[in-house]
Amino acid sequence: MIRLKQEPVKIAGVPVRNHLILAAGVLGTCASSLSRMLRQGAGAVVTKSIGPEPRYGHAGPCVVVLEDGVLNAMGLPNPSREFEQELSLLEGEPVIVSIFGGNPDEFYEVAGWFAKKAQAFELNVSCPHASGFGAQIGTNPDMVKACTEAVKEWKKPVWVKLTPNVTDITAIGKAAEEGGADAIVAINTVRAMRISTGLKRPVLGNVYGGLSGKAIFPIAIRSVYELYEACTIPIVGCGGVSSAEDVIEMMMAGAQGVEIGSAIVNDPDIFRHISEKLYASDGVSPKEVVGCAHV
Amino acid sequence: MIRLKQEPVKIAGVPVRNHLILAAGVLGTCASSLSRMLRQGAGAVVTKSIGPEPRYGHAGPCVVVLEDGVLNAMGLPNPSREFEQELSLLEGEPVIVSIFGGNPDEFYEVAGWFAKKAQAFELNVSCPHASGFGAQIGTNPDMVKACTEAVKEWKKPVWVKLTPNVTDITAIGKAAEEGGADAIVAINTVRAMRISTGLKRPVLGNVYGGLSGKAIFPIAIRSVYELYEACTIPIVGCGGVSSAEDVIEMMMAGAQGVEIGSAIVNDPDIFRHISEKLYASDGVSPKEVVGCAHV
Amino acid sequence: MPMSDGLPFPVTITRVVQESPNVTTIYFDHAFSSKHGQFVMVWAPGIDEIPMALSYPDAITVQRVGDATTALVTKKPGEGIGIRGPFGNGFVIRGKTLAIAGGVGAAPLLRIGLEYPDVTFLLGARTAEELIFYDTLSSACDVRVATDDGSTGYHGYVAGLLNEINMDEYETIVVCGPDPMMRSVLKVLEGRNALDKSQFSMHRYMKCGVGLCGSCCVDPDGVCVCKDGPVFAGQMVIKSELGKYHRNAAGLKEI
Amino acid sequence: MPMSDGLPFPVTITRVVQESPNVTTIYFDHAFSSKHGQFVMVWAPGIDEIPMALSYPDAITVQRVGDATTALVTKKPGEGIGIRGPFGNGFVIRGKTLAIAGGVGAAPLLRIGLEYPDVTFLLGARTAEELIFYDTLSSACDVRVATDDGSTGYHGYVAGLLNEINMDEYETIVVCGPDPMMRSVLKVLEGRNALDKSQFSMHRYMKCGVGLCGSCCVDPDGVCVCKDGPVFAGQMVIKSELGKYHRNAAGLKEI
Ligand SMILES: Cc1cc2nc3c(=O)[nH]c(=O)nc-3n(C[C@H](O)[C@H](O)[C@H](O)COP(=O)(O)OP(=O)(O)OC[C@H]3O[C@@H](n4cnc5c(N)ncnc54)[C@H](O)[C@@H]3O)c2cc1C
Ligand SMILES: Cc1cc2nc3c(=O)[nH]c(=O)nc-3n(C[C@H](O)[C@H](O)[C@H](O)COP(=O)(O)OP(=O)(O)OC[C@H]3O[C@@H](n4cnc5c(N)ncnc54)[C@H](O)[C@@H]3O)c2cc1C
Ligand SMILES: Cc1cc2nc3c(=O)[nH]c(=O)nc-3n(C[C@H](O)[C@H](O)[C@H](O)COP(=O)(O)O)c2cc1C
Ligand SMILES: Cc1cc2nc3c(=O)[nH]c(=O)nc-3n(C[C@H](O)[C@H](O)[C@H](O)COP(=O)(O)O)c2cc1C
Ligand code: FES
Ligand code: FES
Repeated sequence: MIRLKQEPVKIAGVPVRNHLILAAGVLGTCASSLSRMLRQGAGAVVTKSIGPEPRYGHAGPCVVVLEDGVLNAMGLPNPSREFEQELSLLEGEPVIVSIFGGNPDEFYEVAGWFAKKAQAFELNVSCPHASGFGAQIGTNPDMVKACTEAVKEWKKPVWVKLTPNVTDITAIGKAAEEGGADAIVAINTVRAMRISTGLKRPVLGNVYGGLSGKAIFPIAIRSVYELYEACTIPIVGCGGVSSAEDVIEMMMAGAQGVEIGSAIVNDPDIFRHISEKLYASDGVSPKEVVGCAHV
Repeated sequence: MIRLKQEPVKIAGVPVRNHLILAAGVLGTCASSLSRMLRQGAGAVVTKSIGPEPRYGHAGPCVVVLEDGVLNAMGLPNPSREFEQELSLLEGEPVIVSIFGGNPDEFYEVAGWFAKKAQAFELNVSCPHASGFGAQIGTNPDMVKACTEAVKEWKKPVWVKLTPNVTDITAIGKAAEEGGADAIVAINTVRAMRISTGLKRPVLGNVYGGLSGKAIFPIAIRSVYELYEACTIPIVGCGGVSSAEDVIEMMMAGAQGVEIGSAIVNDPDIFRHISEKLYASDGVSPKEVVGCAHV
Repeated sequence: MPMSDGLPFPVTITRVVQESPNVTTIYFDHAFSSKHGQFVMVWAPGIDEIPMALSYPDAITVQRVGDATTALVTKKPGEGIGIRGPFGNGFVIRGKTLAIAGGVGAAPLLRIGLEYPDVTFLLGARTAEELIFYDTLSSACDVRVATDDGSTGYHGYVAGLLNEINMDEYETIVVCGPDPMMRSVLKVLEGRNALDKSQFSMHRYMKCGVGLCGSCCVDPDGVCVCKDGPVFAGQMVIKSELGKYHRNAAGLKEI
Repeated sequence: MPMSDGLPFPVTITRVVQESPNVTTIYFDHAFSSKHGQFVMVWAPGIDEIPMALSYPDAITVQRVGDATTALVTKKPGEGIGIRGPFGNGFVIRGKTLAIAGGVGAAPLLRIGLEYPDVTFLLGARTAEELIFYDTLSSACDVRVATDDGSTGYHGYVAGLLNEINMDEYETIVVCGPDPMMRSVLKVLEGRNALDKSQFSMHRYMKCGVGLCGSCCVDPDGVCVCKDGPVFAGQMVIKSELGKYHRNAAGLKEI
């Protein structure tokens, strides 16, 4: 396998310690768990998505672990503005704050709370199971553009995280780019559900949820590849990454870095384990790898 | 696990021998392989999708088998009208002819060749990797409606097979229903791809392909469940079914029967094996199961 | 019928036993093998999914406090619930063991008292009426009781019972109960140099149970109660947020 | 470096050996363990993926007939190709064995001639020039040659060599070559009551290699050459379409 040289990394203006970033919503509500992930080797962390009001999330079950992935319908639980306190404990660390709102004004407002402390914002316009938020915005190019523009007013790097649950993900990617996004993150979870045949009802409290993990890796690779062909801003790959090989594959598809979420379930030390295999002093420059599969 | 009573089954006007149907494109180009599947216990078979002209398909690799699914970009290879010969050998058997075209006229023309011999038509408006066909039609509700209407003129049961690669699958389901479809089949493969990190290029000859098998089961369940809420015509579930338990889960989501494709790779005798577990003389009536998870 | 994947395992309730006015043991038709101290996520269909100890391999013991627990304690034999897990680590029992339980915190400790040869069980409750597992436990081990109102046993908090205990006799100390109770026990153990042989079962708001969602994380180390716990060494717990604050379902700190 | 999933395994070409004007053996840097008669799908990047026997554990022997085979035979050491498989069943060799090869059909039989103690190898080609593997094989077993033009060995089709063979001596007969050649061998074997000990390696248009796409199906039983074969009993092959027609990439019948 190709290995990468260890060199200072910047992704879309954000300095990160390596190419492996903790994905939004995974161990992302407390400063303590976020810094634990950094200690365990994450190059940067994305926080839980923070919104305009505290939310307690959907009724359980919220998560089921499948053989080849994870199904979740958390429902965007978050402490809203109070999250500022947590952020104070992370000053100087590579922390990207994920935010959501129901319209551009809410995005602007929430971003404002963290504008001093965030290294960058990631806009969650892609959660497939929170009504009025997430994918309900992220399937509409105009809304995506407007929300991106609103957050860009805070003059911080803005990453826009896309949903694969659209007919054409490149249309949404281009809207983010037009709105001034510094990077695109692809992908959020794929709308999905399971039924308990024993109890004759959907397993998730919210009925519908999002699929992540290995099952969606080929969908994530495809999305990154399509976006790389259609857009010019950097792309961060996300979805089903669980090995150094997967990271290389994402980068070859066009990603400058990757986010990792569900793989934590099987290996809480995943960042260290991937880094050990991914980097080598005689490795190649990431520049030679990013997008090299485009023929 | 719940077991089903063995009783005569009709799905949307089509008499089938049991609830397990061979999915389109799997061992579906020859009469001999189709009748082999019937001998091995399939309740009915859907043929390879047949189009207005012979097609030789995409360059290889056309298929890669993943740990939890299959990625394919066959490119709709098919013998076109000459397939009539094959059909003659299947007279009296429960054969559903899958067809595709680039517009309603082509759908009408192709259907006409088989109108005497097919028990029903399945419209492939959902293949995610054949330009000008499949999903390029199936993401447009007006086209779906028009193609359905065109084929309905032959006065045969028409099943319309949907792609999950849309923002809202229910909009397409409703279009099929308005066009006079007798049933909806959900889902075709999910647009996806993989890259060979060793050879630094996409693995599929066509770059993009469709994901099937276990990986997409939660997406298929979600699609069937959504369609059951939105439409009134029968639904046939497809995507990742590989066990009797999966069949029950699909039926609880709202499917009257299921189609099975990729599972053949790991078990060519899958139809017999599922039937043995699914049916019992003291089983419940399928009517009690279909859609029972809707709460 | 094991379901594939990690979907909730459907079980049918076979028996419901009232342990106290507020606490009910619910037996079902499947025994789960688990380590003492592990927990399961219990799905009350249509309501919620909540963490619970397995008081027996085939039972949970539920204190009614809100929606989900009410739904569970009012279930009848024949009804179904779903079980995910068991999850988490578990207690490690060595030698003579002191179990300290407050309220329904007795549930994860119960089988330790029943199955190990040399256990002293300190059982605390608010009143005599609310005491659970007393009869079962006293036939198996040395049980000492404390009630807040003095209606039976020692009058006061269960931590008070520790005065009459010679810590040196015990190789293992296991504790489960409300946060303030565990904090007072921590203080006593620290004062009597017994912290290093103690294990505490913590509870925090849990949504996933598998170390993913972060709702059960504990300051300052950011460990997950569901995955790194629920059982932690006293040495770690004493430095934690326990008894000072915890986070609710939204991640807001509460006292 | 094994890739996860069944993605093509990337190998680097180490050596290219011209066997005849039209046939080239391509060695690579990885040995695949396979049963003799199994095949792999060989990916010529940017061109196509085609079925090939492994003539050696780390080599394929390619006859140039079109795009993909041309791409392969013109590759240089250091270049990469992808390998999926091995797939299919394989020959079952018992006792004294007669191998009958036509043209590049010798590839899947080669190692049988090299590795088994008691093999008679009938090697057919159009001309002396096109004969492959002769030297290698003759150092290991009893090789008899036929050429269509008589430029070496027996003058005529390889089936003609069967006249000088005493079928009763052989426990196993393995055959691979063009369809018409295999059909003539079938006739001879049938006439001499040797069909039941024969195995034929068939070839059909293959796209998936794993029994899914149906492009390699054979009438009248609808078996897949890639999964149920490529090696079939002579008894089955004689009743099949072989030598009468086959289907092309579109599923159209061709003669
Ligand atoms: C590892 C562990 C083991 C437990 N074992 C037992 C047991 O054996 N018996 C028992 O009666 N109780 C046990 N609990 C506590 C039990 O989970 C809560 O009492 C229950 O979740 C309350 O749910 P509710 O809907 O009835 O109450 P709600 O009205 O929703 O909430 C009441 C209070 O219960 C707590 N709570 C609610 N939901 C959760 C949740 N998802 N996770 C954690 N706490 C929650 C919160 O403190 C909340 O303020 C355990 C908790 C944990 C973490
Ligand atoms: C099980 C099996 C093992 C084989 N082993 C060898 C071998 O060891 N050495 C060797 O030289 N050849 C072997 N072949 C034949 C080889 O696969 C074809 O010659 C090759 O695919 C031609 O590809 P092309 O692009 O060069 O030719 P094209 O110009 O594409 O086609 C030329 C002819 O080759 C055949 N062909 C083309 N593509 C395929 C395909 N995907 N599958 C099957 N046949 C095809 C068709 O008959 C076609 O008419 C084997 C075939 C099979 C089925
Ligand atoms: C439990 C859980 C919670 C998540 N919460 C969020 C969230 O708050 N915001 C967000 O943008 N994505 C959220 N996601 C999506 C992930 O960030 C990621 O996009 C997705 O899981 C795919 O990556 P993975 O396969 O590596 O997990 C969540 C995923 C999971 C499993
Ligand atoms: C090799 C292959 C070929 C396929 N060809 C077709 C086709 O011609 N027409 C069609 O409608 N669907 C086709 N499909 C899609 C399947 O019919 C089915 O919708 C999909 O594979 C999901 O079901 P599964 O997970 O059971 O395979 C094909 C799938 C595979 C794997
Ligand atoms: S409950 Fe989700 S991390 Fe512990
Ligand atoms: S090559 Fe696809 S079934 Fe044989």
